Amino acid sequence: MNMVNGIFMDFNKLKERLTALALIEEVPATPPAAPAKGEEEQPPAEPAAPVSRPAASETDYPVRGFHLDVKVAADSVVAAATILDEEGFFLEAVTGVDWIKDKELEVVYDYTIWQPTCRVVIRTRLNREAPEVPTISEVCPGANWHERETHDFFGIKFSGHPDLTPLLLPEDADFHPLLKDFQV
Amino acid sequence: MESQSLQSAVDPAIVQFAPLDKLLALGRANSLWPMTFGLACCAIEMMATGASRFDLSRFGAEVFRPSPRQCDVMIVAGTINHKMAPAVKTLYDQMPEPKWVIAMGNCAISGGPFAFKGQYAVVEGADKFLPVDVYIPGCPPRPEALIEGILQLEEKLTGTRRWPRVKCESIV
Amino acid sequence: MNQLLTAQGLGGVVFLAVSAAVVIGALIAVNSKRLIRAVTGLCLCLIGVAGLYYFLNSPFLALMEILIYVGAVGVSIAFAVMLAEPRQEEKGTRATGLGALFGFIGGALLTWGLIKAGLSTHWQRAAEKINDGSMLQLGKSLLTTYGMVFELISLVLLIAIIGSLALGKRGRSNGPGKISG
Amino acid sequence: MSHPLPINNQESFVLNLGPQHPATHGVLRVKLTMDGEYIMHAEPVLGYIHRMHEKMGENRTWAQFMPNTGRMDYLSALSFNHCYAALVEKAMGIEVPERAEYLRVITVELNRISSHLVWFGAFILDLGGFSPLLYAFDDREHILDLLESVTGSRLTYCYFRFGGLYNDIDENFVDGTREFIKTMRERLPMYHNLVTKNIILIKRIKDIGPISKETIRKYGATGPVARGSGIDYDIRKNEPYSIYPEFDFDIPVYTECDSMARYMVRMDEIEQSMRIIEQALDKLPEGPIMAPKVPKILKPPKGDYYQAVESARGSLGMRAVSDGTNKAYRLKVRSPTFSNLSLFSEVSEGMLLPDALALMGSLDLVIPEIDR
Amino acid sequence: MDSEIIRVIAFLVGVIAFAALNAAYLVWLERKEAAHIQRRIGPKEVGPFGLLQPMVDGIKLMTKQILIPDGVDPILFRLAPILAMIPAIMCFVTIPFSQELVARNINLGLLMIFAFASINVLALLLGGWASANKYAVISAARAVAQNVAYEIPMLITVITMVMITGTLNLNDIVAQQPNISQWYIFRFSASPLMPVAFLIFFVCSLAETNRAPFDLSEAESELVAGFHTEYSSMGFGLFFMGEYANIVIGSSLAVILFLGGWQDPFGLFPGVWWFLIKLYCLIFTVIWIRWTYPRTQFYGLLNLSWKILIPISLFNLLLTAGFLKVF
Amino acid sequence: MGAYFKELFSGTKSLFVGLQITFGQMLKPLVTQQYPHEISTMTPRFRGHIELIPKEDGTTKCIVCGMCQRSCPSGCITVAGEKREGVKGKVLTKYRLDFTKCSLCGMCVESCRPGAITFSKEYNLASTRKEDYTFDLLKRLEEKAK
Repeated sequence: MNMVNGIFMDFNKLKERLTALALIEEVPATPPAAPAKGEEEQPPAEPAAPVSRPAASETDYPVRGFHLDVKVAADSVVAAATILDEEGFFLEAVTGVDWIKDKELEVVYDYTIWQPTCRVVIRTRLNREAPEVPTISEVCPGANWHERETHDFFGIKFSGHPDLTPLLLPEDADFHPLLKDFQV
Repeated sequence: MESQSLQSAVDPAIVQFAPLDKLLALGRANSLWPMTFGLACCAIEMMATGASRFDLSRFGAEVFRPSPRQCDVMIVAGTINHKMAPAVKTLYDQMPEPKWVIAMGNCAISGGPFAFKGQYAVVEGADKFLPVDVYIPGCPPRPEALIEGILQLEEKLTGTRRWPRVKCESIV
Repeated sequence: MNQLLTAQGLGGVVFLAVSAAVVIGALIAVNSKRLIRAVTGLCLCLIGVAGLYYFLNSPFLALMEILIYVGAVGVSIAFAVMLAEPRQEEKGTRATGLGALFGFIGGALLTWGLIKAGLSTHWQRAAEKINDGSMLQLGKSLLTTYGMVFELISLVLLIAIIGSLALGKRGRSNGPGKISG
Repeated sequence: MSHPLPINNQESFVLNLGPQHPATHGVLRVKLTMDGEYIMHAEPVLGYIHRMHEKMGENRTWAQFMPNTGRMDYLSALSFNHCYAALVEKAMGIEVPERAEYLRVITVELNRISSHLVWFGAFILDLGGFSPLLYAFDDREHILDLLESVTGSRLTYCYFRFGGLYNDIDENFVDGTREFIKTMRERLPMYHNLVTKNIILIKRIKDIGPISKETIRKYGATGPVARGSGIDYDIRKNEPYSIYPEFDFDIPVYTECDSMARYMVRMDEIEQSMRIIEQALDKLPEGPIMAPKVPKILKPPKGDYYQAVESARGSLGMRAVSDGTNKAYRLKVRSPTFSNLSLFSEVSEGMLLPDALALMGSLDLVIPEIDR
Repeated sequence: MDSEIIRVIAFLVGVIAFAALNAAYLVWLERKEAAHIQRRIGPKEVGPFGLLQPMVDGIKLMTKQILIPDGVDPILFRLAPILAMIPAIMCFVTIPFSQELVARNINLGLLMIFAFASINVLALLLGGWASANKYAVISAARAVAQNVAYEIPMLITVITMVMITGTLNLNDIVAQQPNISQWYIFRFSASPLMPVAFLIFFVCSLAETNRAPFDLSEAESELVAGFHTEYSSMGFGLFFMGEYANIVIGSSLAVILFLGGWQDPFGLFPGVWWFLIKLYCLIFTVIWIRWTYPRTQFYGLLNLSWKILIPISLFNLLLTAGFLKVF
Repeated sequence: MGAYFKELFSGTKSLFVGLQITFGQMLKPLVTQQYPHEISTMTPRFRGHIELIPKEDGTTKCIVCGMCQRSCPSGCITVAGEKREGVKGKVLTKYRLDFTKCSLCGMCVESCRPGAITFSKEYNLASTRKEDYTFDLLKRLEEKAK
């Protein structure tokens, strides 16, 4: 416990709760997003990835800058956001990373809390061809703009989002500049 | 491009009176009202130029008008991107003739540091769609440079320079 | 030429101008397609009327006319129109049939009556000076001789206020705008 | 002729505030749906000064991105410098010499004061007072002189380097800074008498734009905006970085939640920053300003890194994803104003236009930082 | 030719010239004063002390293109600036600059000024409305509401003054205050609240002329340029001249009603210079106020009128009536 | 009622205090620096556009290593050199600076090992031609040497 020196009593509880979420994803056999989204066909291709990294890991804060790194399935981000919201966390940012070699897009949610120092990163990986993840803007209204921005830059569809029109790009923009294969 | 825009909307008088024209030019040159229009970093330097230390008002150019209808000069202070460019163009079109444009800062001149190959957002220079009269390089230019730009514009209008030219100290 | 340049002659020109203002203003007020222009016409007409009062040696009344009718009534009507302007296209169509007939007859009767009255009246010069503008005189006459007129003026103002309120209210009560400030 | 005002059956009308409007501090556009002067709905439209900073982070080397950091938030450029430098230092495991850390803190805090001064002036300008802006700019010029003598630029600094600083201070800097603090301490009461205690200003911003604690949390607002709503959250204290733990300073917190509280927080922060600077000047050690061995070509090990600092506007975070090459794989900037502004829509509902602009002014917007 | 006509024409020309020059040099004064408050120099390079700056601005404004934007009401749009200027000039007609220097010394001078000043708001209203610009419309609406609200305390104060002076003739009012102790601002025998009445009148005249801190209709940070957002060239220039002329009229009235007009404070050398000195001191204060305070909020403005100015001025009216009856 | 008058009084007082302060400021000395008439000297660190530093004989110290060109984030520097007989290393033939893309970050000056370039003190550039800012630094150096 190098990072949370006893201030944040609930850290372990939080970790447990998040791990419970994350574990679902680690079981390769479970098709996570099947009932909600018909076209999401990646579960067969998925199993290779999650084995290599633990789903909810404590990270070395002085080196990384955050305490808890949780990898969840796409449809668990709302549950994760709810848990963190209940614990008093707030959303700092949502962003994407284009892992073009893995043919995946990663969505990263940064959470932090006012009083004890604790930063939690929730991440989920999506299929690059049809990236779709449920919106958390119901839970944290602040995510609205962050998700719009991520949609601008990566073309990730946040299902259930009230308004995904370009935020930073021109209103009629149909390109996603932060994709690695983006060209003018 | 520049001269054409200057002449376009104001018809030349049928009878020309040279002294009157001169007076007119002098009048316009000494009463350049800029638009309250800042885009980015350079806008802060533009404000600083209007502030007490540098005091643009000495040249009668401190009357920053918020409405383009009452402005004479548009100081493009900052980066113009593709989303903003139509708005800038509209603002320019809304200004009554005669009107001038000063491109302040590297971004307004050529896109500055944001003009790299493969970029998707920035208009590489205000002169791509506006007739720019004076260019002031810098990132951002010092307030003195903006004053110098205004003086350059006055020189362009009247043909003479009423103020001393400032020579910068050499590095050697 | 010289005739014109005397005070009398110039006065005549101004009188004509004032009368023209009344007529033109009235025509604009009636015929304009845009309400706001009609209001402007009305104001012009009222200013003209004020001028006429001035020629009748009643400067007090003239100024009051401007202050109350142009300054207060005109502005409040214009304000109300602005707040809840029915679009200019919505101006009522021309009356047809029976309405037009009655309108025509009414107008004709009125004109006839006015002409008749004008012809039969024995015109005399306006009184040279009703009062000298001193406050005492003014106050006395306002509260005694002209008490009724004074009250009527206030009634006009009241009507103007209520009218603008009604216009404004109708304009704003239709939609959903329920915001408490 | 199409007329802007509503006709009978249509109550509201849309007012476009911006992209060029004196109140939006740049090129923000706010689509206002108004009923008379009441705002029914406000929708900020961003992106008018989007400058691809994150894209540039990916196609420039780690070192070459440094000038960009000075241009995101041009009012507190050094905070961004600091955040980025600290991020890469964290990733590379570079130890910064103590003197460099002290100088970083001094310059960042000076920059914070200058940022607050500009905000102060611009806020009062929003409220219609002009002279305080110029007084504030007057004081700011002193700071700019100091910083220019060290960094060479007036506004868009590119002063920090991985492992230290571009160059050391000159001999006049310490005295000049002390002198400045002295004059600033004399000026602050003047500001308070002229502005803070002015009845017109109090009427304009007291109880205007209340933001509840919960709204702050839901939208992730930070910085003086959060501290004006009674939240004691400042990265300098809560998640100490650099050498901030060595200084004795307070975090001003006001619980009124209104624009006045946010105003007071910033005004008090000027004093606190001066305290930090004084202590740092007293303790300023001798020594090198660059870490001894910083590789010429930086290649941080693979992985994610996050660094947060307290900029003048709130919690500024940068997330770098490195793939082990000399360029960032992904560089995300979490700008404080982005989150701070996102609550505007909710809070401004039902407010009068001038009040909403007072609220907007109190959020301290720097648009290029929002749009990046 | 009739000498009366020559007199009237001479005064008309004089008044217009005064209004125009005055507006030009008030702009200069405003810019210079603002500059010095902010420790700047202000216009300096054009002519000595920048004295030619207003001329240069005038030349420029007059030769600028006049833009009539699409969608405006062309007639009203052109009419409004003229309408802003004419009543202001009319008001000058009856202002006594000195005992002799008055175009027409009419008995109802005070009333006349208020009558014509009330037209002024119509100009803003029409200008704002005709511009087909949302900011201009909002601004016009604000201007009207503000004018209506402040007309009341102003008129109540004026009525109080009329009760004391017993005349509407401005020259007579001035004649009643031959030296400083008899200036109405210090005439405590009429009402102990006279300085307050002056203050109310002054505040109201600020509000009536849309000057800071009541410049809601020109609130730059809210409404761009207010009702003259769409006006360019001399349209804007006329609005400006009208505004400054109104400031002069408001300040002149304050000088005449409270500060003894063209009378020497010591009762020795009355004359036009005294009037001008007092007038420009007041205008100086008006400008000084503008560069000191932030703008009031709209309901703050109305609150000030309804909750503070009107009750106090009414109280003052009653008090004065009582004093008049008793003494 | 008491609060009403109290606020009225304190409010009025605050207004007068404000007037007093601005009047006080009016009496203080002006701070304006009249630019074309009075010139401020730039600090030694001032960053203008870059300039080649001449040696005593007026030639450049540049060794055409190209480090400045490579380190420049915006790519505004183009350096060209050629081998000449009898001279060790390369000789600079062209040093082109496109100042309009520069962000004055100082990477070039920092990376220059021989210390051949530095920031100039040109703080008041303004021109009606954009081309004026594409400097040929070598030419400038030669002109200065004359």
